[in-house]
Amino acid sequence: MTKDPISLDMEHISKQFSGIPALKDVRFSVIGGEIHALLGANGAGKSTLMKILSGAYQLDEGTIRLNGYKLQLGSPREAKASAIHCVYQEVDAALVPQLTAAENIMLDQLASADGGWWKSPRALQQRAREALQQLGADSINIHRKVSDLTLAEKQMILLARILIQDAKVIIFDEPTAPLSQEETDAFFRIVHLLKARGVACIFITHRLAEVTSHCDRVTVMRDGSHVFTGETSGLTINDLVTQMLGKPFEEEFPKIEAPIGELLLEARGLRRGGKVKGVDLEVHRGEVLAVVGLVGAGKTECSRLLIGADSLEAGEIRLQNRSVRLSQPADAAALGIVSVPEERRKQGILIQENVERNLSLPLLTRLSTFGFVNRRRERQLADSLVNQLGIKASSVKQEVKYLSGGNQQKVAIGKWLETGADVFIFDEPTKGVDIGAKSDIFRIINELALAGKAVIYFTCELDEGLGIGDRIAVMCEGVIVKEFKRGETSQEQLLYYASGGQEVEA
Amino acid sequence: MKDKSMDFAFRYGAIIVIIGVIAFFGIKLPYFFTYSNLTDILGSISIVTFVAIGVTLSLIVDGFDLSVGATVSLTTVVTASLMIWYQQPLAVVIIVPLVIGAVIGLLNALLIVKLRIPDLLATLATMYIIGGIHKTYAQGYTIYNHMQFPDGSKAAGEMDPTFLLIGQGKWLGMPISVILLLITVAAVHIFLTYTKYGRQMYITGGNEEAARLSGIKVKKVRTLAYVAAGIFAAIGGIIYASKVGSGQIDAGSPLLMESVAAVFVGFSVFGAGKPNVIGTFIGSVLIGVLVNGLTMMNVQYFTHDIVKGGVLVLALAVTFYVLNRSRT
Amino acid sequence: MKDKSMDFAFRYGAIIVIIGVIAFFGIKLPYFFTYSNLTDILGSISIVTFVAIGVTLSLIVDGFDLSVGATVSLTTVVTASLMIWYQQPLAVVIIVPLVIGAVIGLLNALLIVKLRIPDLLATLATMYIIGGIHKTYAQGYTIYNHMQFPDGSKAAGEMDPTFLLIGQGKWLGMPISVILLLITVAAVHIFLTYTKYGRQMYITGGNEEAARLSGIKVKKVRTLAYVAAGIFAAIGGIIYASKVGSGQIDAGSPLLMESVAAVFVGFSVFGAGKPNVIGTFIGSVLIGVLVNGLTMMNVQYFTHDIVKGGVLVLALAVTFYVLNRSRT
Amino acid sequence: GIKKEPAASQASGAAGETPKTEAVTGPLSGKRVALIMEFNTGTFSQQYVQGVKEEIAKFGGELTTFVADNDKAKMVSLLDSAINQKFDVILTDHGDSLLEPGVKKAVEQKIPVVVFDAAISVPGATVLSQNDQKMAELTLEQMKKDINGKGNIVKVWVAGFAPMERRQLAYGAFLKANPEIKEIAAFGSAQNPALDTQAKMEAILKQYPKGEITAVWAAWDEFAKGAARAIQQAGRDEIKVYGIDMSDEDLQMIQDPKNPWVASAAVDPTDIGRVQVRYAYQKLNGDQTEDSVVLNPVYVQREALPDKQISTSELSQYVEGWGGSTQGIKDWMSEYGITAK
Ligand SMILES: Nc1ncnc2c1ncn2[C@@H]1O[C@H](COP(=O)(O)OP(=O)(O)OP(=O)(O)O)[C@@H](O)[C@H]1O
Ligand SMILES: Nc1ncnc2c1ncn2[C@@H]1O[C@H](COP(=O)(O)OP(=O)(O)OP(=O)(O)O)[C@@H](O)[C@H]1O
Ligand SMILES: [Mg+2]
Ligand SMILES: [Mg+2]
Repeated sequence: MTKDPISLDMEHISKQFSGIPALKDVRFSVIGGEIHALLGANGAGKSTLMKILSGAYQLDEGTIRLNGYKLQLGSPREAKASAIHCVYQEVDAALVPQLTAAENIMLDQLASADGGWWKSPRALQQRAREALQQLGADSINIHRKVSDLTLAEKQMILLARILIQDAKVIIFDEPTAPLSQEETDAFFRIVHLLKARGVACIFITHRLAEVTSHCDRVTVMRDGSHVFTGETSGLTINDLVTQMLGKPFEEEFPKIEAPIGELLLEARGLRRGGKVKGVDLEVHRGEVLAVVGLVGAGKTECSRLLIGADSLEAGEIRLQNRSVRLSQPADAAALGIVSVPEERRKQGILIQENVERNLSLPLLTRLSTFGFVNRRRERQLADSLVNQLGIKASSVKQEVKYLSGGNQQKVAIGKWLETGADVFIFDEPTKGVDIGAKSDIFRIINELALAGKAVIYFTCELDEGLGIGDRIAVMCEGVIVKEFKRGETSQEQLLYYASGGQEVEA
Repeated sequence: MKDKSMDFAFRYGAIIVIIGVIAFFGIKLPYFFTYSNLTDILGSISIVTFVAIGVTLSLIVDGFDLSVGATVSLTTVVTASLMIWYQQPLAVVIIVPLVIGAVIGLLNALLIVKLRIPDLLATLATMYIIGGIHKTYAQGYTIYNHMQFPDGSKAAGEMDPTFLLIGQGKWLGMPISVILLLITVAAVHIFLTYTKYGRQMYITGGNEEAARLSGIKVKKVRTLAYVAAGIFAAIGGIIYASKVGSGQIDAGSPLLMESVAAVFVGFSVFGAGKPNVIGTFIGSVLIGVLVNGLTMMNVQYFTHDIVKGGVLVLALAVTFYVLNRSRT
Repeated sequence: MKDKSMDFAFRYGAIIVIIGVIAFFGIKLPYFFTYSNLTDILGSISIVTFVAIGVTLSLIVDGFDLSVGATVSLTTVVTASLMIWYQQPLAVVIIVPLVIGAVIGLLNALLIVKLRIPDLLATLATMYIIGGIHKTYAQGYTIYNHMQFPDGSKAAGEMDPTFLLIGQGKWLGMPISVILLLITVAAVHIFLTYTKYGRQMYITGGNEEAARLSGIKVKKVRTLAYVAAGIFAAIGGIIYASKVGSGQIDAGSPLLMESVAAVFVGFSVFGAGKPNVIGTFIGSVLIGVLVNGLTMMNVQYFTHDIVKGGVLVLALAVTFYVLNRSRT
Repeated sequence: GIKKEPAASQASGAAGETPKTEAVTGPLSGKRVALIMEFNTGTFSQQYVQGVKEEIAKFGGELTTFVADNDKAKMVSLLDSAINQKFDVILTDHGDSLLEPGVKKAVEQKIPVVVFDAAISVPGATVLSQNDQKMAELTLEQMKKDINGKGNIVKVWVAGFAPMERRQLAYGAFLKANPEIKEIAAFGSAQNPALDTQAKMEAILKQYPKGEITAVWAAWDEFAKGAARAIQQAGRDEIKVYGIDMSDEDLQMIQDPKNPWVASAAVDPTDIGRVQVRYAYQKLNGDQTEDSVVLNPVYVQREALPDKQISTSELSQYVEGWGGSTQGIKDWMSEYGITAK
């Protein structure tokens, strides 16, 4: 390790995508031994800037200097040669699903030009296991294929991969989004360790509390431009939000009470595999049921059962007091049970289609006569939904893959709004979504409740559950362990039950 | 400016290559641009285009059907045998092969959709099975009018003259098979572009899981696509029998690669970048034009493939080079 | 418990099917388990297995090489012509076809990696081109010892007896081509499993983006895979020429589907679920065993393909049904 | 069931007789015969196999068929395994020089081998071939006569198959000898001959309008069929087609007065099979056999045929030399019911 801390400077960085500027004359600098937060609303250009730094994208203009020396980063390989590493936001982009966890952790070793050509599987596994132990994630079986791992486990693989590098600069692009509280804590332990080693850590997040409690400095971007850099000490979350959005932001979760009506959906003893072990829940018209639980509690699996995406092994789903059989999501949609899945880009939207086609998808039958789609009505529908939800797109003909995360999420929700569905199931809808879009999503949920719909909201963010739910159910290891009415519980209590705490009085 | 010319190259690159080829033949060959030669060309590609339409549909739902060639073989033999061995009425002669095509499609769908065997593997297996069945059924013989059996007896029936019209008849100088083909191409195009079913097929092919969670019955959509592929191959088989006037053994196997080539050229047409039936048709026409023109020019038969491959590369290279440049 | 038996079925399902087939023949046929019959079987699959190894490599990097069959055709003709037309020394006879295979691989890589034409499309085009070139080179003729030219003159050379040993010679009753094959399978297996380069191929094929981000030169890796596929096909072509003792025109085209079938059966072996060379070898052996056993049992030849297809379906169904059940 | 017409009562030759059902007993009965074929689809191949089967049945043998499905390397392997499985007799069909090493090995192991239509020379093995030169000459000469010694002809032909290449030699010599007959176009494709020939012939017909083509010479019946279809559909009845080889299927076309295909030269495929088996059994019997047997072709043209449709089994009544070949018959074979009539 060198005596002087390393310093990395990016200056006058500009980048365009097919003529549309994503970065405009941005500057950014970080020094060794600090944790530097990079903030901004969805689409502000954070990931783009970091991809330039890690060699994944080429810059159009600007310079990058490491310790004063100009860097040419033509490829990720060159960035790595300069000891700049990155944990990408799109976890799946950096993993090889068919290979084992061990191989994925050791990917950079297998990829490097130097080092022997003989790679003993046993030695690789040994080092991978050590890395996971450091992370406190040794529960992950290193022989399993990565395609069988959960999102959080995949994130751990990526962190383990970085850990065995001799890195000077590490970029973490929203690493904590899929992590539970414990895992997040473990993660920050590692980051502080790296910091102590003199590594420059760049940290992107939408969880602002993490910024104020762990980061040394912060840089804020807005619309592809740099707007602020400074020490975090003395800054409040509100200050940060104001910088990000360019205007002060008052209320985070403005819950509107809606009248609660008849019992709509009822689930009894749902079971499937080792993840869902007898879930009971019910939801009424006008009600928001928040189901909170740690990552891996079985929420996603449970939400999939409710729409027939997976088949039940046991249990019953009742809609308006009639038992229903759901063999595929289409059956659920026909009955008015719809969902916004967790993995947005892979499941919620069709990334290669445009906004209009995404929004009209569930309504095709209604929009067509004799099977022919009425394009004018399709267009009207899309326009009205775009306005209603405030989707920011250059036109309804824009492909959704070019929208920011928050706007993609709005499309995923928006497609169901006109279907007349009664039950809306959300699985982590705010994951990777900025604070502005987040409040838009809450507004939509409130409106749904006001319109007499039933909403089930699965989340691992306990505060969101508290904020949005009329009732809050706590899920732990595949069962609902406790239920609270709105205002009858606290975050601490939820965490207690979510992490397996037993009822004291019982 | 540069972007625009790129976009132009992408959209029209393949078409320009094709027009270039046609213009070349038109200038070199006095008889190329005669009505009867053009209808001949269309007539010569009608079978392969029907097969290629089926391949297009399977590709749209992100599948691949290697069994279409074998399906043509089976249905052409069955069609001929229905007339020659069993002297069935025309309706039966037409319907039975179509049903067989549909059943093969269902079998493929069973393997792919239900047992979830990857498409290439499953249809490779059915290709072998159907190929074996058709040869066993015909005992290796071509089935022709009053054919002689090994025991010296003869088949009683012969090909129905009305049936032969499908492949050999003309209407205003236009082969009936071509008229059928043009109607089919137009109908499938309208189906794929303007109806919700077509839309659902493209969406299913684009991202099956997202389509499923959006309430599309993806299994049904994919099953129907394979059934349609089987039926179109069966139509190819029927026309084959009618055109040749007999049930040729193993007639379909060369059609697989040929139809795949047509579909792939079709990717490039109008910069679609995805399977589409108009493109498939144009791809097929291109191949037909090449065979016709090169034969007329009396080019050595063995160099035809070089030219065919060269044109294919050119069309693909223009399209994909530009497509990918604009993407990054 | 249930999970375990599932896992077992997945891992060993295909193998059990294969062992079942072999045991059946062993019981039914007195000559089946003789040393000479078993070496015969291996001898009969050596060419197709070399080709299949190439296909495996291209599949590992998530490509697909349709041109291998044509490459076999070209190299076998060239090999024979080097001896018969040009009377070249053995070294030249071996090296030139290998270089040709490598060049074809480079051409494929150029189209796929550089121009970014999708693999199936690009290799389909090269398939046509190489097919045309080899026929043009040989003027459509088969090349045999002292062949007569169209002008009535005769070729001076003949196949080198040492060269013929590759395909026809034996060592301790084991065909030399089989010895070469076994060594190659072992070497490729070790290469893929234990070396950095092998792992890089799997990484590239598994997720090209991830490979790129972790610093693998994916273009180089993919290029080398196609070059290797070309070279293995060329080895197939050389053995073909040696085995047959002449340069047969269009020799390779039936090998494409056969080798693809072998590779696909290989997916199922030991529950790999991905292309792997040991699996490919076993898949090839299975096909060889079926052909041998069914012929010896004097089963109608036409039904061989039905059985082949049926066994393929069975192996695939067991593997993928279980694989997918455990996934959801 | 399949609707059949009974076999023509006057049918002559062996084809009409049903093979004996009771077990044949004789010193040579019960032999295991391997037939190794390069391909076995199509009417020609099937009629050939039929001949082999019938004759073996008469000798009381047992036939095993090995088919290489057009894969020549596979044919080599199949021949090897037939040798290793110690068959009593090995017959081969097509396949060319590639058979040479295998045939040598078989002869060394004293297995009688009779080869059909492959240009190999191994002392001790009998090679049966159609007289390809003769077939080409027969049709070409007739064509020359019909077109009065001059005109523009189209050749349909491919290289790559030994018989085709031999026919080409005769064709080349013919063109040289007849400078007034010009080849204006040549094409062919072994892939999908049924359709491909038709499409290409159509193109040629457009390129050379009425009067510019005098005749078509097709080196293989599959080509003749496609060319004839194209000509017939285009209504160019001034062009006649001359072909080589003939199966039962082809005979009908030649008989059809509207069909441009007027003549062919061929050997009865069933006869080929029978003769091949007889030579093999001669070897088994220890007879001396020649190493090369040439089957003489017959010339079949429409004028010689009756108006009513006939099949190849009845052809012998109209065309001399067709069917009922007595080649290879020895006196001792009468024990098995095989006699030269
Ligand atoms: N490959 C690309 N092609 C075209 N546009 C792109 C591409 N990648 C990013 N963009 C656009 O660039 C802008 C910045 O995107 P970026 O991903 O950097 O935002 P971000 O700040 O990381 O947002 P988030 O918080 O949602 O991750 C967005 O408008 C996005 O649509
Ligand atoms: N057996 C399995 N094989 C592969 N993937 C699985 C399996 N079980 C669950 N998963 C995946 O793991 C992820 C987490 O699922 P789970 O339902 O256990 O957790 P969760 O409570 O929804 O957690 P999260 O907060 O991450 O949504 C899901 O994306 C699911 O598809
Ligand atoms: Mg981002
Ligand atoms: Mg979840």
